[in-house]
Amino acid sequence: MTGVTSESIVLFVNTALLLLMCAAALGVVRLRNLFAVVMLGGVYSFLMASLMVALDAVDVGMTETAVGAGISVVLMLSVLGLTKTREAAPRHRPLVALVVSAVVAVSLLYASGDLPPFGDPAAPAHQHVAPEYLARAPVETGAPNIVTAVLASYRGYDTLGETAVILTGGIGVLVLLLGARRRRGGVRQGGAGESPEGTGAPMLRDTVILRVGAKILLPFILLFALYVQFHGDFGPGGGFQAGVAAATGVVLYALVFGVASAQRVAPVRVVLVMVPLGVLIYAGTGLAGMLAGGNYLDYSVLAHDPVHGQHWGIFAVESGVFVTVSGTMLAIFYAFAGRRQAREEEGAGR
Amino acid sequence: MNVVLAHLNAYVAVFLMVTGLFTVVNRGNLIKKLVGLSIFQTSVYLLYLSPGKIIGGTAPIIADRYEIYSNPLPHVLILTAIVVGVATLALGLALVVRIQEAYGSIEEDDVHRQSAPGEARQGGANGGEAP
Amino acid sequence: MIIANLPALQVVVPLVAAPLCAIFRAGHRPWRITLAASWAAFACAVALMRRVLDEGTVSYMLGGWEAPLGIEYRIDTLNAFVLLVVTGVGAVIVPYAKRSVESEIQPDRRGWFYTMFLLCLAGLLGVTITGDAFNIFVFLEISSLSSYVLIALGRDRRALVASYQYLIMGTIGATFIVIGIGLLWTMTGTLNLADLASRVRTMEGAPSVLSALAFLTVGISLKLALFPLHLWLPNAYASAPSTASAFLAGTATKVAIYLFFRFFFTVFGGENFVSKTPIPEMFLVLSLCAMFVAATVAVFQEDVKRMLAYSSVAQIGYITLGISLGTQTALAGSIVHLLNHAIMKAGLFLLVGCMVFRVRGFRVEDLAGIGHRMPLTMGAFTLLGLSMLGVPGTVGFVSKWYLGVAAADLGQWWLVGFIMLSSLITMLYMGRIVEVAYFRVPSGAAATATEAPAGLLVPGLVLAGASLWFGLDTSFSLGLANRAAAALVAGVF
Amino acid sequence: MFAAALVAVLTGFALALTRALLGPTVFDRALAVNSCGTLAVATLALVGFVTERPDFLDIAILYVLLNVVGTIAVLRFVRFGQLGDPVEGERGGRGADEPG
Amino acid sequence: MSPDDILEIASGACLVLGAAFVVIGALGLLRFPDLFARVHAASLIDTLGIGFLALGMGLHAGWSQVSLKLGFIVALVGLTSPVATHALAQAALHAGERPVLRSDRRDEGPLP
Repeated sequence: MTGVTSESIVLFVNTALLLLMCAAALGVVRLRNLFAVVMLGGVYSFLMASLMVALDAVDVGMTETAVGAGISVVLMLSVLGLTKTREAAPRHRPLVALVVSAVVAVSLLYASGDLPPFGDPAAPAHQHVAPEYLARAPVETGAPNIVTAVLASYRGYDTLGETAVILTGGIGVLVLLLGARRRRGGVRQGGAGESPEGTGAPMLRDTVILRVGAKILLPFILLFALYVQFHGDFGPGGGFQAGVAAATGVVLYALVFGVASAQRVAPVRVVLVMVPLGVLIYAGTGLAGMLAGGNYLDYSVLAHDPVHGQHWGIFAVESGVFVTVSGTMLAIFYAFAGRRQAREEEGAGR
Repeated sequence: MNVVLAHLNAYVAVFLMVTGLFTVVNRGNLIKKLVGLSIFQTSVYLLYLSPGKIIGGTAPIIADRYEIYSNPLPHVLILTAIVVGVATLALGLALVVRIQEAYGSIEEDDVHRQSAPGEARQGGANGGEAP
Repeated sequence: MIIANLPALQVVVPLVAAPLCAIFRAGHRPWRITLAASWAAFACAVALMRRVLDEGTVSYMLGGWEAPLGIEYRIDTLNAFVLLVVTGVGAVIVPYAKRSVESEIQPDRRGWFYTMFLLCLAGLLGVTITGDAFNIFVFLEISSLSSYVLIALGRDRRALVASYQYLIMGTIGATFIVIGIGLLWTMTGTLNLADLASRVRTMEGAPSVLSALAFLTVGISLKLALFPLHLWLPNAYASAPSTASAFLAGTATKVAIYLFFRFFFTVFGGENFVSKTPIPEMFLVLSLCAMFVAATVAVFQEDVKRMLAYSSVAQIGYITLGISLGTQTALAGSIVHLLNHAIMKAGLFLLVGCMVFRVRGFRVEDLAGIGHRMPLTMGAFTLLGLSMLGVPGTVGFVSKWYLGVAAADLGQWWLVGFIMLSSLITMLYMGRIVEVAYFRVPSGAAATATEAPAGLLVPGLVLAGASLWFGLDTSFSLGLANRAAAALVAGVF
Repeated sequence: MFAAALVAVLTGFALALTRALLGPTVFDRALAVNSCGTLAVATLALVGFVTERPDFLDIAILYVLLNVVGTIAVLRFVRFGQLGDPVEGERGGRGADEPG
Repeated sequence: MSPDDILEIASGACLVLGAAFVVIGALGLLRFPDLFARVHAASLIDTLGIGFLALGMGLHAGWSQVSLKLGFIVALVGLTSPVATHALAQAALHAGERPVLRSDRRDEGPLP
């Protein structure tokens, strides 16, 4: 395949995916059955993931995949199970919304005339900083995947912040959904909502194919998560993607065999420790660099050879990310999936 | 490459942004608002990633066979942005669940209608939360 | 080693303490960790300020990578000042938090509450100290997400709605900021603020840069609750737990204002920005609207915390007024008012928390006669109220004086009139509380109330004392503010 | 050839998406979305080949693995209306729960 | 013609075949009258479509890690999709969806 056709194909794929995304987004916005919205949201997400890969952002594509295919769908559906799936007809007049949207659109379109054309190698963004990363990162960190090198080392501090964001979100969910057991019986009244058909129905575990399938699949997912984690220096992947994948594996187990069984595999107590532990690992690696005489998060001083030190540092922080992300994703799932039961217990206690 | 195609990514990003923002402002369903917010956030991914692409370039994973690589910096930034988006979504959903439990509805109008009376005279004589 | 790594420690200390709180959740340990971390952060800020005064701008390369490649911490007088304000408010509030949290938060959530508090602190400090545009966004989100949670833990179910509203508005704001930063990156290829500044100034008038400025302005305005975008703030501050209200009111909007200073003056260059966009005029109008409309709304509030929240919106108007004038004197006024507002709003919320602790009511009427039952609390409250009015001898006087002088220098005497007029409205709502507290007969719970426990009362008194101290000894507040304002006007970073 | 296949797959995607948007029942949408998932895998793989970096199949694999979980979640939701353990049938279901 | 050329041609043929199945399946998904007919069309994509596409890609790549991964993908899609669609159809039947039969069509015909 020659370069020219490859380029035009990329352009074609780019255009096609963009248009499909617009259609999916319109569908998501227009539909009022929230269950359908969630499914279409999934389509939107993997269109986005494909587009990211077409735009050469393989690591980002993998992240969007990990998030969009598994965990978002699961989260949204858990919430729909606790609320309701039908959106009321809009009663607002759209004037305010239209004005706000129009202003944003105009000011961005105004800017877009100025932006460099798509794919232009001469664009200013490609002249500064980025070429330095491409030239120096493989030499200085030993990681062929520049994104991993920049993520974990050059801009490692952003990633520490990112891990802290996950911690914040995770603990926020826990505070809101787990801690309420012994309190405020008063809030429950109107909240019971429609009881879903057949809560007493057998679980999915009674489907033999699924049970066997889940048992085969679970080790594969965990194994693949490890592969994504450790292959992150050389290919797309890293702690975040691996963490989400591992957590999704346990979620699969929970969906088929029940949350209670999953909690015997991955106990709540362990998960709750994992959530903050990863941030500590990450921040601790930074402190180790400081103790070894470098700046905060300087990995070069961690070993005699700077490249070696970088290697260890990147490994350590990626593990930290993995621990926090997998713990948080699981904790969030437990919190949402166990909410009904928590409220039921709360009711029984009164 | 004509003008539209050259800026198509930006136009679509704007379209998605506006779609999302419109949903957030206009819709009353709290879950739908969060969905709109997600679309709004994802449009930013396009805004960052599209200028990072170089035609004829390849993914920024160094190998001997390639010379031109796309810009790795936006990839790093958007990875962070995705994570922020997920955390925000999860937190928003948790709030929605709690609001459903406390108000029995996730429609903005219902919730505000229940909140409005006694808004200012909370506590004291009226004796706390009493719908 | 500690001195060399001070800039990193400033943020890392609370950031490490936060997960520790989440691991050791039982008993008083989270509070002790929080206390240690917040005081350590304050010590860091003091030491940093000394370093900045000695050496000038301090630059710290995280990961040891030089600036545009890695993330840089860059601290000048303005940063250091804001860091000092934020950590100071944090350090004063944590002792208060112990009793307050015990009375407002369920036992099994307390550890997590402190985790969120520390993350919020770390996020705010990270936004303030960093010299990297995208890093601002990341830490802004840490602080925002944690403040959504802090607010949601508030007194009743309306806290949930307030938190949700804030989440939506806050996320839109943050996304706007990201869009602005993205446009800047697309046009320059860099994210480092100092590097951006040198490149952006060569491309003034470019549509993309103007658009970036617009997005940043709207995004930051959402975060700081500039007048028409303030709708999330009253609900959020009114329903949050006392500790969270006081902390957020004292710090969160201040950090957003700092971002305005940084982007408008350092990155876009003051002159450039002031002369060539309609933003100063817009800000002038919106500031005046905030000063009058929000203050008038505050007069009619029944709920004391809501009244203070609306008053926050009004007070922010003074600070943005200084930004819109753009002269060195005006900016110095703004910066002092930032300090003033942080001290008095945190103090007022703390003192209201004390009264609520005893009276168990949030309405103005519930405070009837409380001035006689809780004289220290109400005395400090009155003092802070006077500072908000701008009575000579308090720090509020200094800031309003400078704003007035700046307006007069520009020949805009009518603005001086407006500033004085809006102080009258402030007097209306603060006066209402004071009147009720001193000149009504105590009723209900207020009749038997006594001073709140020392742990709750002392932090409020300290802040009241601080407002008096900084009003009398202006060398700290004004000296630093003038230095910072001079650097801003010169566009030096 | 890869290009032609990619065009075909994207066309198929468009058709399936149309079905997902048209409905009419929620099951039609679920079916169409499932097909979209399969086609997304094909797209990811083919884009890898077109850009001559087929080692990025990792993303497709991750997608397939995780999509299973998403699909099962959807099935569970369709069957039970929620994802948590059933609450009312708790005691009845417990017995069957134990052997695993 | 060298073995390589033959492989290339075979690969191309498989790709075209797979592409054809995908398009046909998707057309059926869109055009067929009821859910149960659409299930059949969809299964065409999940099995033959993706199978031939993967075969085509695998022949191009030769014996390597890539073809192994492709095989894995095909196996997974082939395993999970039928289960999912089957469960879906069952749920639909349970929920009261009925296949549209030719007799129904005739009844429906004259109606507007």
